[in-house]
Amino acid sequence: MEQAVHLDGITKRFPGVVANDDVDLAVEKGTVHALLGENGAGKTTLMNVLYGLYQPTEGTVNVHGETQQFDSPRDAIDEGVGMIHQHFMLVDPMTVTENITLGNEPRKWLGLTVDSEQSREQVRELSERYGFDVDPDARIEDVGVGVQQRVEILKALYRGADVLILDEPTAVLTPQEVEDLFRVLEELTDQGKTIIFITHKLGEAMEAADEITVLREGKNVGTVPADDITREELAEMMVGREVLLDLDREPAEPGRSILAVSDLVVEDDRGVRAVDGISLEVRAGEVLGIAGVDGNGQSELVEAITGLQMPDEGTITYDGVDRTTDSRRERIEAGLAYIPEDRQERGLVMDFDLVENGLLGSQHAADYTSKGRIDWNHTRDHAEEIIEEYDVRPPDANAHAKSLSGGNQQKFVVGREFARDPRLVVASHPTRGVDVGSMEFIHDQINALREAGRAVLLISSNLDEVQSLSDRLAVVYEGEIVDIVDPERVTEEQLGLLMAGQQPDAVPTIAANGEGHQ
Amino acid sequence: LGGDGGDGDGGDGGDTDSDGGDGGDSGPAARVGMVYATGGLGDGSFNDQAQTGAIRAADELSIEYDESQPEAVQDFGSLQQQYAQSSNPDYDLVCCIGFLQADALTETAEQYPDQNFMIVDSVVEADNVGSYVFGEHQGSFLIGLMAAKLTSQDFSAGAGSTQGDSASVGFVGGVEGDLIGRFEAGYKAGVKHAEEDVEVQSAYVGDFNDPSGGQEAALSMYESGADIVYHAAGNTGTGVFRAAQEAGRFAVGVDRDQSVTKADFSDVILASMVKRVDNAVYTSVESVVNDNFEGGAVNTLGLEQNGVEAVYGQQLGSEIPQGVKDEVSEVRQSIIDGDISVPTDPDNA
Amino acid sequence: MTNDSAMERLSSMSGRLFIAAAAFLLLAILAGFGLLAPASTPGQIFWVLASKSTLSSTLRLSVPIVLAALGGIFAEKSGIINIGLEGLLIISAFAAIFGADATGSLWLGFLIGIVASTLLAAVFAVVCIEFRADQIIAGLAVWLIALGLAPFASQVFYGGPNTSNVGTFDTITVPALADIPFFGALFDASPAVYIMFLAVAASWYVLNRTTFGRWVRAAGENPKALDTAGVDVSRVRYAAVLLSGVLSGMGGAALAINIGQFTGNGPTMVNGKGFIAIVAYLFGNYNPVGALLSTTLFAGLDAVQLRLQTADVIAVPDSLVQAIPFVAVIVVLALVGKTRLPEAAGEHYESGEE
Amino acid sequence: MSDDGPSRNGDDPPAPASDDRWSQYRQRLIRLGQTSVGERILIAVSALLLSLVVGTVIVTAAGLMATCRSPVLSFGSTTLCYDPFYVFNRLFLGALGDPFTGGWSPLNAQFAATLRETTILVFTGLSVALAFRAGIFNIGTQGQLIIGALAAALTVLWAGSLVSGTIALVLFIPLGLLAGAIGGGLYGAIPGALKAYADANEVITTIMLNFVAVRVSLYLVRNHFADPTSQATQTRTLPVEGQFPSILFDPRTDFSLLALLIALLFVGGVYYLLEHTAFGYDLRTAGIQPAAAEYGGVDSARTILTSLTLSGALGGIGGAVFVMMTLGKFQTGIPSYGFDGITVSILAGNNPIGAVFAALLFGVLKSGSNVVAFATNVPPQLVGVLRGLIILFVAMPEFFRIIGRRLARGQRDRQATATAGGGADD
Ligand SMILES: Nc1ncnc2c1ncn2[C@@H]1O[C@H](COP(=O)(O)OP(=O)(O)OP(=O)(O)O)[C@@H](O)[C@H]1O
Ligand SMILES: Nc1ncnc2c1ncn2[C@@H]1O[C@H](COP(=O)(O)OP(=O)(O)OP(=O)(O)O)[C@@H](O)[C@H]1O
Ligand SMILES: [Mg+2]
Ligand SMILES: [Mg+2]
Repeated sequence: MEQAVHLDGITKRFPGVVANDDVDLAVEKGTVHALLGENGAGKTTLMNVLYGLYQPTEGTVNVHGETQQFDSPRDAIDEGVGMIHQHFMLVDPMTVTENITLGNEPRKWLGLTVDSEQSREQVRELSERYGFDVDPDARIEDVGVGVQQRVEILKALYRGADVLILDEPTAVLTPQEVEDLFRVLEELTDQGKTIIFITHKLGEAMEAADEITVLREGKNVGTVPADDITREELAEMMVGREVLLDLDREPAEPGRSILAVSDLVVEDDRGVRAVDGISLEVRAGEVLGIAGVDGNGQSELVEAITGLQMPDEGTITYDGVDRTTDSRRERIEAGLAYIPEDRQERGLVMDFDLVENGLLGSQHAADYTSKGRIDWNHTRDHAEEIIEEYDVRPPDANAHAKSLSGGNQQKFVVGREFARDPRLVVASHPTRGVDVGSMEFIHDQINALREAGRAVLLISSNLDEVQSLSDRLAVVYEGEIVDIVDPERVTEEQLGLLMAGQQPDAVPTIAANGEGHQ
Repeated sequence: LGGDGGDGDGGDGGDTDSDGGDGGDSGPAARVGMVYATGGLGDGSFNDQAQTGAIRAADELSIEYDESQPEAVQDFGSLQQQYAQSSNPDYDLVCCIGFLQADALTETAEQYPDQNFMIVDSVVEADNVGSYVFGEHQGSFLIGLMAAKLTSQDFSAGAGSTQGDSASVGFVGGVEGDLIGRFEAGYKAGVKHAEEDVEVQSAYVGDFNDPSGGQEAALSMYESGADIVYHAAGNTGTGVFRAAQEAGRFAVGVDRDQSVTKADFSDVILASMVKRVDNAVYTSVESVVNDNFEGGAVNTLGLEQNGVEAVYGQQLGSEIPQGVKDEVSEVRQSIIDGDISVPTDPDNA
Repeated sequence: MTNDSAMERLSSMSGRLFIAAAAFLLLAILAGFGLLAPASTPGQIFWVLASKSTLSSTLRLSVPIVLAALGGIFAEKSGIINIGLEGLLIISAFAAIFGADATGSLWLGFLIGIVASTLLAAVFAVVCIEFRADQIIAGLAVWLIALGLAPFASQVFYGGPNTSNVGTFDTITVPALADIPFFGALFDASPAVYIMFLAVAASWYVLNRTTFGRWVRAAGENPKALDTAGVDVSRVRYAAVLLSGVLSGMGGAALAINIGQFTGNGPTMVNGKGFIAIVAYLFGNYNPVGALLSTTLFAGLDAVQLRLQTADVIAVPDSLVQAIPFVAVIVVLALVGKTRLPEAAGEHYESGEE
Repeated sequence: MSDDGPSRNGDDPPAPASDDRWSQYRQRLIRLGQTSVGERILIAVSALLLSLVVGTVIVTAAGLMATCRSPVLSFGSTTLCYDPFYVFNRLFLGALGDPFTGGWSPLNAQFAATLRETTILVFTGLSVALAFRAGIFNIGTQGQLIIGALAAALTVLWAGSLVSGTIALVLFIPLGLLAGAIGGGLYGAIPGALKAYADANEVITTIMLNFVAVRVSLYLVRNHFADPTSQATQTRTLPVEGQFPSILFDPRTDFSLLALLIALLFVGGVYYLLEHTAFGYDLRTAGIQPAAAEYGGVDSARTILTSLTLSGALGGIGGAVFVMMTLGKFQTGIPSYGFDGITVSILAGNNPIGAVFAALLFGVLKSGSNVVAFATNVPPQLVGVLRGLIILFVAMPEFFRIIGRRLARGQRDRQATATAGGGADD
């Protein structure tokens, strides 16, 4: 069979990092090839090299049997290589058609004018040919992620791509949308296109790919046919050791109610009810997990509970006190700790050093500030304690937050929030982008909080994580709680259906306040 | 500082070459420092007129002068002091142009009692300062008179003509203030003196250096029936002239004979209320050269002293009906004789 | 983010609609007075508003502001906030007069004004795109440099901050049409006014109908999307900033040639028009036609302000009447609220790696 | 653009064991590009030097084009009218009162003028810097200064009509400063409230309010508080107790050491506020990362309002000092100290302490420009050009980094002897 892509000995160095280290990769024409690896393994970098965004430090790129020198994506596009990035490269206020034809607009009148009729026609034709369902005149900002992704694919096809690279295409999709995507990929390979897609999810790789290549620390650890390999083998290739995700813990002994949310409605900026009548309760000494595909109202729920967004209806009670309209500061003072989803936007001030970051949220607390004056010595000690206890590297309180790696930033935020001695902890994706060691550490900390009788609300899209840490697991779909289940007894299939808004049979449901779970 | 007898470099551009030779050999008869008003040179009126006096003195009296164009009020004191302090060269006279310099000069004059100063448009009571103030209201009265007469009749000359059916004239001021108020007051009084029912439209642009604003203000006046617009607005007046050309009406200049200094507009400039700042500068320099500088004197230059004059336009002057001109000269005499007293506050005009 | 922008569009639209409706209502009331009681104060105001000279002076006052605003639109749409429009106007105003004086041709002067402004814009572009300068600070620097350089050059060549007089463009009058009441002003105007209308139409066309316009918008919203589509973002941004120089240059040159002189004292004859241009395009929501309309609002107020003074219609001291247009901008802005900047405006974009 | 908290030290990781001295040097240069205060000083100085180089080119070019009677140099028909070196000599040495001539005393009048400008620029620089640190571009310091100046003048005049003598002596100056602070503060609160509660872009509102302040003050002074004895549009002269006493310096220089001292106290105060108080922490956080500030419990609307009010108050105090020290009255046509404050703050990297040095530099430029105007034919607007160039160069640190890297690399490649330092030497 013909080789569509052949990467030969690719090495890519960044200052201080070797992102790809002598990687070989061969992809057959007309197949789907999955690229697997942990965060930071170098997957995206490798594909960026193939797409001409980066020039390799060493090694060569061969496409369709010829050695290529891609100086820019334009060169790659010309050779039929298209890429759909992890973060979509779409212009929000423009229409689907405008986005698809961007940079290659058909023109009329001596090239002075965009031929919008022709563009629309071409887009319609293309989308029909591959069985896509997109409205050529819709604005990107008005359509969902699934459609946006299809627009991205169409964009590549419009440019005549034979080789399509998709960077984590399933991360933002519901299971249903993932199925749709895989059907599209099949359609494409049937028509002779070649697909390379990056993923973290073993199941997907095994389901959709013909071959799987695993990267670890920038190196190719091996390419295997998808049919004769097991999940366990793949996991071991990825991480480099055997993976255990089981956790020993005592059964919960929940106490009184710490957080009670009732009939909460939060509208997003467009007036859509992102949270649509959610009620839940978290009690002292338990972890309530929230599972769901990203974008089903989790962020708005969390923002309303933590005081960053005012709810439109409903009440929020901490420890028996109605705090629905309390300011963010009042909530912090009431003993709320919050690990935000986006540490670089919210959780840390990137241009502050760690001493100053350690104060964030406590700047008015009597421990650190008296009569408006900040006790910097005490604050410094505080930051150094967090650094020491949570093994933040480099252990330098004067380092600016932006100079830390993502994992270390996260550890610092977690440390700071847990050090508040909170009664209620809201943790949103607490281990996103954190290495395995730190992940275990953070998990231990959450368990310790639970043991100490704190209430924890845990939001994560990592099913393993929510399943293993939660005492009860609420599944949200389109702003509502579909069901609250026992995480130990629910199956992954059942969860998948719940997250897609369906109610399968025999789900181990438990009551909203946890009473039924003994 | 070298030996450059510099005069800025050229002023209006006409004086660059001819008058340079006389300073070199024998040394100048006197050395003068000019501190201009904040509008700067090239305003086509006040500052340029003062410079004219200095140029004339340089030509006729063999003096040399240096000049400075301060940008803000607090620079006045500093520049005055520098001239006063300088011993190489030594300045025989420092001319302070504009009333805004008065406060600074009060202090500077006290600080340098041996230095001679002169100030235009304000009175500073000090033994070493000669003050020159003008009868702007008197000259403006004559302009008002002429304007009122002309708007009440059919008159056309150059690029302009009056509208038969309306009797209206306009006044455009720079920034509201006492000095410009005198122009307005005299003008209004002159109009009323001539024809009781001629309307006077007046507006302030808020800036002495905003020709666009002047243009718009004047255009609106012409549009609402004005035939002649008089400006006391420095360079803002350039816009008034533009407007006159555009509307096919007339304008009156200020400070200098603007039908000459703004020759492009001579086809609409009926006259100019010339304020002989140049004479004030020249005579003060002359008195220094002749060693009879009179410190502490207040020189009021009204119509009688030829300090202000209504000068007819180069191109249009000859077309103004003799009757009007005669009346203007009669009234001029009456003012000089004290038979007519001209108000200085526009609200009483 | 996507929700944000749609919502912002909506809310700012409603603010704009509200203002438009309020203005219309006010006008209707005034018209009522004007027809029924022409001697009453509101009646007089109406006739001031409805006069041909008010419109023609509005158009004249609009020229530099609209042209600079168009320039600002191109730059900002491409992701470069050009707060230096004021400086571009200043430098081109001087250069146009200097050029006209030196060559003896007004149109050559006009061209030289454009060249000067474009050169300064090019410096700004290099500094922002090549050297990743903070756009706001660099824009401020452009203003300050022009504010110093133009009077400096005037001093060197003319001995004072004000230049000598050159002529002005003759107005172009369309015979019969010019006599129409009020709208006749549209057919009896300086070439600069026609240039302004042409520029508005052309800018609208370029932004909305050409590939370049699309690239400009993409460069400002999501440069990475444009980059990965194979278009050089820097080049698009360079072109947009240079275009803002060209357009502002036309504005400054027209401003100066309208009077035939450059005056350089204090804030110079430009006197904040560049900043007002920024207000105009923000309020016009980056639409060239919107910018034209909102400038008309401002320039119209300015024109009316001078007429209210001369006509002594309302008994408010002149210096307070002069403040009306500025206060109006503030009120308008408070009602419109936030304007949605292009997503990537103000941010440096570096393609791929260094 | 933030940082320099109290918590910094020269974070020097152990130097890498390198066999190449130059790579170490380069490392240090690169690291310098990351440490902010040191880098900022370096950039400010380089910007100054570079703008002087460009200024020299401009003066020379202008000197070749201008016509004059006695050129500095002439070769054939080409003449050079201006001597750039003499210009800069006058600009800088003149502003200090010629320190290298005999009998120099720091108490000379020209140096007093320099310090007088510096004093007010410190206030306006602080005003802009404070707002900037809160993420707000306050271009309205000029308007706030005007309103503050007017408020101070009217208040002191009013008080002067009530009391005199010793009480007045101790009371009037604090009273005037307070009135200035309140006037400017309230005027700053307008755009503050508009931004905080109506999302109105402060760049635009503050620019518009500058125009409004000019008009309103003109109206008030002309129609209600005019000095009947003066031609100028101004208030009556303040009672002597309401004017800053000149200490050491000649009273006629309109400079008071007391005012400078107060300015420096305010520098300390603003520094303390920013770096050592919870409010300052809120303000800085809101300034560089609003989302994080919100997360940290900062009420962003209130912080915006408070910061712009404080910023306006500082500008207003600058106005009060201008009235009570320099003019002794309020007069329309207030010089553009507010705009200069923006340049001071930018040059200082919005650091209150840096603002002192930046204000001194611009004070020198302002007072030096008068000496240039007096002593040479070169148009004093040159100083305006220099100011713009300095800001332009300060805006592009990347330029200096690239130069720095080139320099380091070039040096290393040639293994040349160490003659570091830019080519900008004049
Ligand atoms: N432009 C860059 N400059 C410096 N380092 C970079 C750059 N891009 C990537 N890296 C580094 O290269 C390594 C590989 O990154 P890459 O994005 O390829 O990982 P990945 O496998 O795609 O990870 P993820 O699963 O999180 O997307 C990381 O350590 C990353 O920090
Ligand atoms: N775009 C970039 N430019 C420069 N340096 C980068 C870039 N991205 C990452 N780095 C640096 O590369 C290193 C690795 O970054 P990354 O965030 O991928 O960490 P990581 O390997 O995932 O570590 P962790 O497990 O802590 O998340 C860090 O030191 C980071 O500062
Ligand atoms: Mg990746
Ligand atoms: Mg990582």
